[in-house]
Amino acid sequence: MSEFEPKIVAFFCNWCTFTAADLAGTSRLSYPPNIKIIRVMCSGMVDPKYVLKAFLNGADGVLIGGCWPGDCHYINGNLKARRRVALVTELLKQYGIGEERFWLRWIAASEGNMLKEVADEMTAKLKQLGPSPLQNKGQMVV
Amino acid sequence: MAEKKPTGTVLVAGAGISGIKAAIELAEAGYKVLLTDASTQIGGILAKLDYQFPTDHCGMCRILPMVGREYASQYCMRKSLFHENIEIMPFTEITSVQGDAGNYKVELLKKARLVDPAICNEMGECMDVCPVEVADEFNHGLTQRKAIYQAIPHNTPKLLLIDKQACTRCGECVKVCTTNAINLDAQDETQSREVHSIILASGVKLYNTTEFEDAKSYAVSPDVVTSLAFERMMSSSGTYKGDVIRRPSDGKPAKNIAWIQCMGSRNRRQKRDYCSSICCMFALKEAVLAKEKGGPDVDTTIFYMDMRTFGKGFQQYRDKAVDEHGVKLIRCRVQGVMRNPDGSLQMRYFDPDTNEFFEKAYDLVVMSTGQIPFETHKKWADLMNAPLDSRGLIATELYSEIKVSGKPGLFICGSLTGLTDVSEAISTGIAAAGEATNFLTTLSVDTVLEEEIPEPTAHERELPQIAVAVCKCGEKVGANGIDYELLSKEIQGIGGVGEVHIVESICKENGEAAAIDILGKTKCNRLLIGACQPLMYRQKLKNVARKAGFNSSMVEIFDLFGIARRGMIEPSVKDWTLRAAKEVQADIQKLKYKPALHVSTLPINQTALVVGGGIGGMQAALSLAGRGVPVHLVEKDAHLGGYLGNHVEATVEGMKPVAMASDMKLKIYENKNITVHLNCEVEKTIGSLGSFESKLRLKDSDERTYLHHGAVILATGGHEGATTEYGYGTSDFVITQGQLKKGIANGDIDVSGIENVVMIQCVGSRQKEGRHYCSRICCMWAISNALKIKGKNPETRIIILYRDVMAYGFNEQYYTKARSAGIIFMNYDLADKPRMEMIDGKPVVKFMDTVLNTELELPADLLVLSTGVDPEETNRDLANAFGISLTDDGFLAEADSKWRPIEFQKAGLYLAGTGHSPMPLKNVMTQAEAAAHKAYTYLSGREVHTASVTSVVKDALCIRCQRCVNICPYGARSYNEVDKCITVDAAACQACGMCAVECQNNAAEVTGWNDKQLMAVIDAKLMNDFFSSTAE
Amino acid sequence: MDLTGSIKDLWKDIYNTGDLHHCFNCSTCLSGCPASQGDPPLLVRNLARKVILGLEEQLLDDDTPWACVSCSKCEEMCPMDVKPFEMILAIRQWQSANDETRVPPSIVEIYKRGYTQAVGVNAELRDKLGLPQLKTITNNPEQLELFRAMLMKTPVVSANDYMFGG
Amino acid sequence: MAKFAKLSFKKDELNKELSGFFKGMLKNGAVDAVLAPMALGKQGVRLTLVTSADNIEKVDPFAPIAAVSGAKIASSLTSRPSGRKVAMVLRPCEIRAVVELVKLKQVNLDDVLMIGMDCLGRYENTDFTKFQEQGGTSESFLENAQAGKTAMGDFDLIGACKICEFPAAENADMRLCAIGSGSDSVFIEAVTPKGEEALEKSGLKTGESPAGRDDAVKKLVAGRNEARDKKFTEYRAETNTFEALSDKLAACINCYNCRVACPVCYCKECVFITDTFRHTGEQFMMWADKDGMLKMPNDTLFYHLTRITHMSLFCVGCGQCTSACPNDIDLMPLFRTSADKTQARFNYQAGRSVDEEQPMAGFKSDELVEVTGQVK
Repeated sequence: MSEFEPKIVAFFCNWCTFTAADLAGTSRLSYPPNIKIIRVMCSGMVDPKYVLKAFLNGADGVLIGGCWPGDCHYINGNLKARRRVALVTELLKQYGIGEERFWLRWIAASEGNMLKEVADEMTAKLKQLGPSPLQNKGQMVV
Repeated sequence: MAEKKPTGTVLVAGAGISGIKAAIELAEAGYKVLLTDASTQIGGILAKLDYQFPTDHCGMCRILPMVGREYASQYCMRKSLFHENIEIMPFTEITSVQGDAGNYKVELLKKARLVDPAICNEMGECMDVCPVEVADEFNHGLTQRKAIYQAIPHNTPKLLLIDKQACTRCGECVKVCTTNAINLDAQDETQSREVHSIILASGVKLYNTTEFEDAKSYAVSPDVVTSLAFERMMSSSGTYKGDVIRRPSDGKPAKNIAWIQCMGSRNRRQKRDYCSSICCMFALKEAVLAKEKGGPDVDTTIFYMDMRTFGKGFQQYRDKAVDEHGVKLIRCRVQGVMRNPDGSLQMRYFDPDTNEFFEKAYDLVVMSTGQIPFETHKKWADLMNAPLDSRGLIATELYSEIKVSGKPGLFICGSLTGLTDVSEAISTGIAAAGEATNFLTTLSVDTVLEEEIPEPTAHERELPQIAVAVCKCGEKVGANGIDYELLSKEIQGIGGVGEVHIVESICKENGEAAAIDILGKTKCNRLLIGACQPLMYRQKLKNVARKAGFNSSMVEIFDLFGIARRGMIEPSVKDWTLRAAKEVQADIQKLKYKPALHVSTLPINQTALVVGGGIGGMQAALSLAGRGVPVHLVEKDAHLGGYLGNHVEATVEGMKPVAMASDMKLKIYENKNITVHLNCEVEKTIGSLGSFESKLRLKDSDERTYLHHGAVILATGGHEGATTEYGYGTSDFVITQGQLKKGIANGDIDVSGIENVVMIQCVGSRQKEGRHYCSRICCMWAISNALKIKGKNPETRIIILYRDVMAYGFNEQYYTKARSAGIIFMNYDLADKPRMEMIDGKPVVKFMDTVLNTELELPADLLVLSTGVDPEETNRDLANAFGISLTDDGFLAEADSKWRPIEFQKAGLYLAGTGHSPMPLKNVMTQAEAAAHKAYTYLSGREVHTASVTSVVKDALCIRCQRCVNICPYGARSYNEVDKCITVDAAACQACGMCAVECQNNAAEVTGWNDKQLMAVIDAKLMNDFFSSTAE
Repeated sequence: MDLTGSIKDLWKDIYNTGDLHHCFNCSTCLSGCPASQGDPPLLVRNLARKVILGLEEQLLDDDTPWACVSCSKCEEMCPMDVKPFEMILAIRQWQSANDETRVPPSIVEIYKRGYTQAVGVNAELRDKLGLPQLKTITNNPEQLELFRAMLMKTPVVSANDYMFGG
Repeated sequence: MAKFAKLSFKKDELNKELSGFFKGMLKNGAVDAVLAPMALGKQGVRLTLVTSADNIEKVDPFAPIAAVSGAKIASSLTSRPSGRKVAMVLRPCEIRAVVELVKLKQVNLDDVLMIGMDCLGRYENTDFTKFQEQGGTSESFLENAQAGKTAMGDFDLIGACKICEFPAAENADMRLCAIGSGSDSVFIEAVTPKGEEALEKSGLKTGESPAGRDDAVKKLVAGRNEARDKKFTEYRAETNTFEALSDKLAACINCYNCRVACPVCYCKECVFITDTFRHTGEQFMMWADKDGMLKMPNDTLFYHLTRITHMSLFCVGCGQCTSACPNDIDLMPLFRTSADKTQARFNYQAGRSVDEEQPMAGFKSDELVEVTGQVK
């Protein structure tokens, strides 16, 4: 039985974090294939529904990547995202999905190396935690 | 029918921030731009900076077009830039310029990169095998690179090139290149182009510490670095990958860092008697960031002569740096640096606050190196056959820093106008674009004709059937590429996919034809194209799709290689293929549930409203009217001219505001396009870009006028500040600089017999209570007044009490001139201000001499106060009338202090002049021109195209809670009180999607980014075969 | 102090060049000046200020110009090209010219400690840099005595022996 | 300082006395209409909009029933205002919902005289009928409930009321005070100037204040808090995993009654019945393939979780969701436990004040740094 490989859905802002992912790519920094990137225009565009959907569909972790406060192309989308993440975290926690499975990180365009670090760190963390309580029960239980 | 005129084309030489901005503005106005840069890539200095003052953030992407955003790239500016009307030529030099205004013939030398970016598949093995290692200039030699390298890490495509000097022609790279992209014998090529106008936007040379002897006593160790190198040391993509800042020599964390200001500048001995303007803020920013990165135990000290924090928000930034971050400022120019045995850097300085000498050791010393403008100016002047002024700079017209004297059609911007910070670089860039447009409208040229946008057909509304076209170019893929048969098999199996076609090199002509032919026949109503470098071929591929009959909103392009390879090192063919097939599923889902979009057009009322009849407002009005735009010019007073135009006879640079203003007034009243409304104030303005309606109130009357217009420029100026300090108002001997200026001019004040004059600077300014900003012009006013007095009566003793002499840029020369004329400048401390006592009717000034450290006093025949500049009180009402906000100081708050200095957040609203912040006449003219151009870009046509991707309202679902209105950062959403519904200003909307998230039942939605699409994408990403691509 | 008393044009008598007034008190001349470590310290910047303000009495009483060791660092590094060293020489001349009886204090200094000004004060720094301490005549009493006796034979010293505290 | 008017009543004449008060206000033009629970014979007790003083007799504010949330009615009456003054007699929870709806621009209080009644709880509609059959009256209820006697044979107050910490109304212009005011009198309290004016016009004499009230309320709330904490602990233990939670919700059939009944679920149409959730057969098959099976209707847990993200910050714990569920899923504790956490995170309290900004409406640049835990 091979090692558990977590599935991580990553919503990356088009301007900063997605660029960092490209930078990591062009700088040939490899990061785990466990990270499945979904490009969104702004971290403020990530609807709580998407996060719930990802977990209900069996994601072991959800990562949202946005610009550092002040860098946001849309001025303050990332700050609004931060409040929503706090909200969703509060209720996920109650039903067995803790903060360690749901991350928000600021990753600027030039921080390709940080993107790799975050990706590695989160993958490692989730390997240690094991599968999400919803793993492979996704649509069945809901 | 009229014969087709040529398309107006402008050469922008230099792709730094100002050049890029000028290019974008021209492109938005519909002109073709040729954007060249001598260096290997675009971005100029900013490519090296992660953070800019006074925000300590990036946000460069905010300079991209807001309204025509789909004509331009929609990604980080550090990757690259794209606009349909801009041709970018990096690594290109201008070798000669023939002809003159209106038809320049330009010879270009396109340097050989030796690597063809169109073929290179960016695998990068070439860099691994290259045996040559040289210092990487991008990181100022603090890191190494190969002879074959990527100039800037962020660039996509990578744009590899070979450093001819370093290359040994060993040929290793050629051997490993699977796509034959490398040609060691490639030659530079010359090109000849014809352009109608030229904008010079190159930066200037920076002071280089290895080159000048006066740096030798400082640059004694690798741990003494320049401020730009320090930026790279802080950058995440730089020397220390964003980790703590270290000493280059031994990699020890730098705990104790010192900055030395004015390296190379403000130096009469070296014939560099000017200030480089931005270094003070640069150093403050670096000191703050050094503390933020390294933690509180990092100690930062800046050795300065005058801390020149004159720009908008700079004084607050400085106070924050000192009070909150604990950055130390010491007014002392150190004579040199000594290297201790332990590698630390010893400096001895005199601290005027304690009147003591100190010897301290630092880990790192940063030299705030300035500009060396003359060579660059000389080079361009020779090439363009343009005049140089007495200082050796390209001569501009008296009232402009943009227009080159006697050379219509030739303009300068950015650092060529004096070393500028980002917001000034942007303003001059836009203004240059404006002047160029002014010029082009006098020629017989056209703008690019916008193609007809097809309405979505019924076919597009049918059940989605997706045709997938995968671009194949055999030689490129080579050994480690994709198995196309397997790929198309995999894709064919995905629901919603109708057809899959493998097409040979769509990027080449025959491939293009083939693709158009095949796709023209398809029954499918959506198209997905897989290509190798979407950023590079985007436009070509979109054209293919259009020619094949697809509405461009129904077409998506996916990155066959990049995405598939991301996170994988040297994947096997099968891995790679399956990963690509897997990744493409998401794109297919997104396209499948995408509604048929179409670009809508907004009707434009081609009239402009300019508020404020000062010099800025008049200039903006004239500039627009000159291009045939009808203008309403509204002035609250009974006459035009504003403060400068009615009070200031002459400036130290020899400008004559009053004369100039009266000349402008004439032009305005002669101009049929301009309607002047005196004694009027704007009571309320409603509407959005293209169709505003304003209600005008005639002063002290119930009379109301209603104006309809498409754009607004707010040019509300300012006036000399009021004060009650130093007995002002109690004695005829205590007056303001403004009164003195006027008094001397009209002879009311006779200075001939006068013995002692004391001037006090920063009265009520640059302090937390009162004007918490530098008024920027007072130092020059004091100097020009003092020189006038000296001119009339050399025997007069004039003492100017200052805190920092804000003689930035070439104003330094007037400061020097004043001193050599015998005017005495004495520094005072805010904590120990001068005092004034009336002794038998004369003001006696008592003050502390911070040099001799003794209390001095002098009975003054004249005590002159520099009371700064106040914004107009009426700004408050304007803010309400237009729904805009003000700064704490009561100035107009622009959309973004760095990247959008002359726009408001709301589309169609612009600002110029002292209403923005106190500024000298030339800057007012620049901003006025820039604001005028912004407005002209939209007012020049009868309609503007909005983006196809915008947020919409599904009225049947909308409960009118207006949460979307509150959350929108662009004021694009509003509640229509009359129709009781939410409306979207499609021009202002940037499709950020915040409203869609805030709206709980999708009554607000971003077309093309809706929940159905995103959730389908999430499904696709979480398929059972999540890891199939990395199986085995 | 009331500046009305000061002599506006004093600088013309002392150091009448186009350079003096360019001084903007950047302190470059201070930060590297060896004599600024003396007691009292030579503060070149302050001399310039006194000349410009025309503080005659203060300047006449000021002995620090005589502490200058002519290293001319200030001359070399002054960004405004004030030529401070030349100014110092000019001040010395002007002081002598305005007071024949003046005994340059540097001679008193030489008599006291064998040098015009403090040598070997930077003992700490020398330690830090791993340098041996200087063998100065100051800390070699019998040598110093011989040296003083020698000086006492010169007219300027013997004529003013009261100043040399025997 | 609040003004009080004592309203003493003989046995079975509480409502008669109260109607006199309302009549007074209508007659003297303090208001143009009254929205209050009225006893409509066979139709039970229902919120009724009364414009004629002659029809006010049957007013019965203290009846332990709330067929629908008065907040929803308030919204219908005022979101497009009539311009006429209405006195609304609502329960504390209904008023707190109103406060949230004001911020959401669904209620306009300009022409409203808000009268909050002391609430000792309510029965489910069906139970209320039994209550009346057993001869229960508002007077008897008030008396028994204050003695802690609410259970009547096989039924009792709804769960929400048993753990409600807000028996006395906040944000009201006037209050009908029954708690601790004895069995033969109630007090009418004017809280705001608006309220005082109305009280004056009603013709009642103001005087002594209800001595025992504050203590009685305190005592009541203390008991409720205890019950609440107990309930929360139990429920959280039962739902600490998604699996446990979905078992609790297993009976859900996506009828969406809970959101229809919810006073702060203010959308016209729930997103779950918009096109966004109109899936294609292909999608159902795809999901079924994922685990080999797919329980239908699907998206039930998704629906409830989404609803929590949407309204837990506004939830006032009225319990209408539980009352509305046809399959007897006890939803109230689900939303209350969640709301308890989410509101605490932003130290927000639904219904506390109209001036309090709803958390998702704003942001600060220097807040919630723990979310990313990053510093530059």
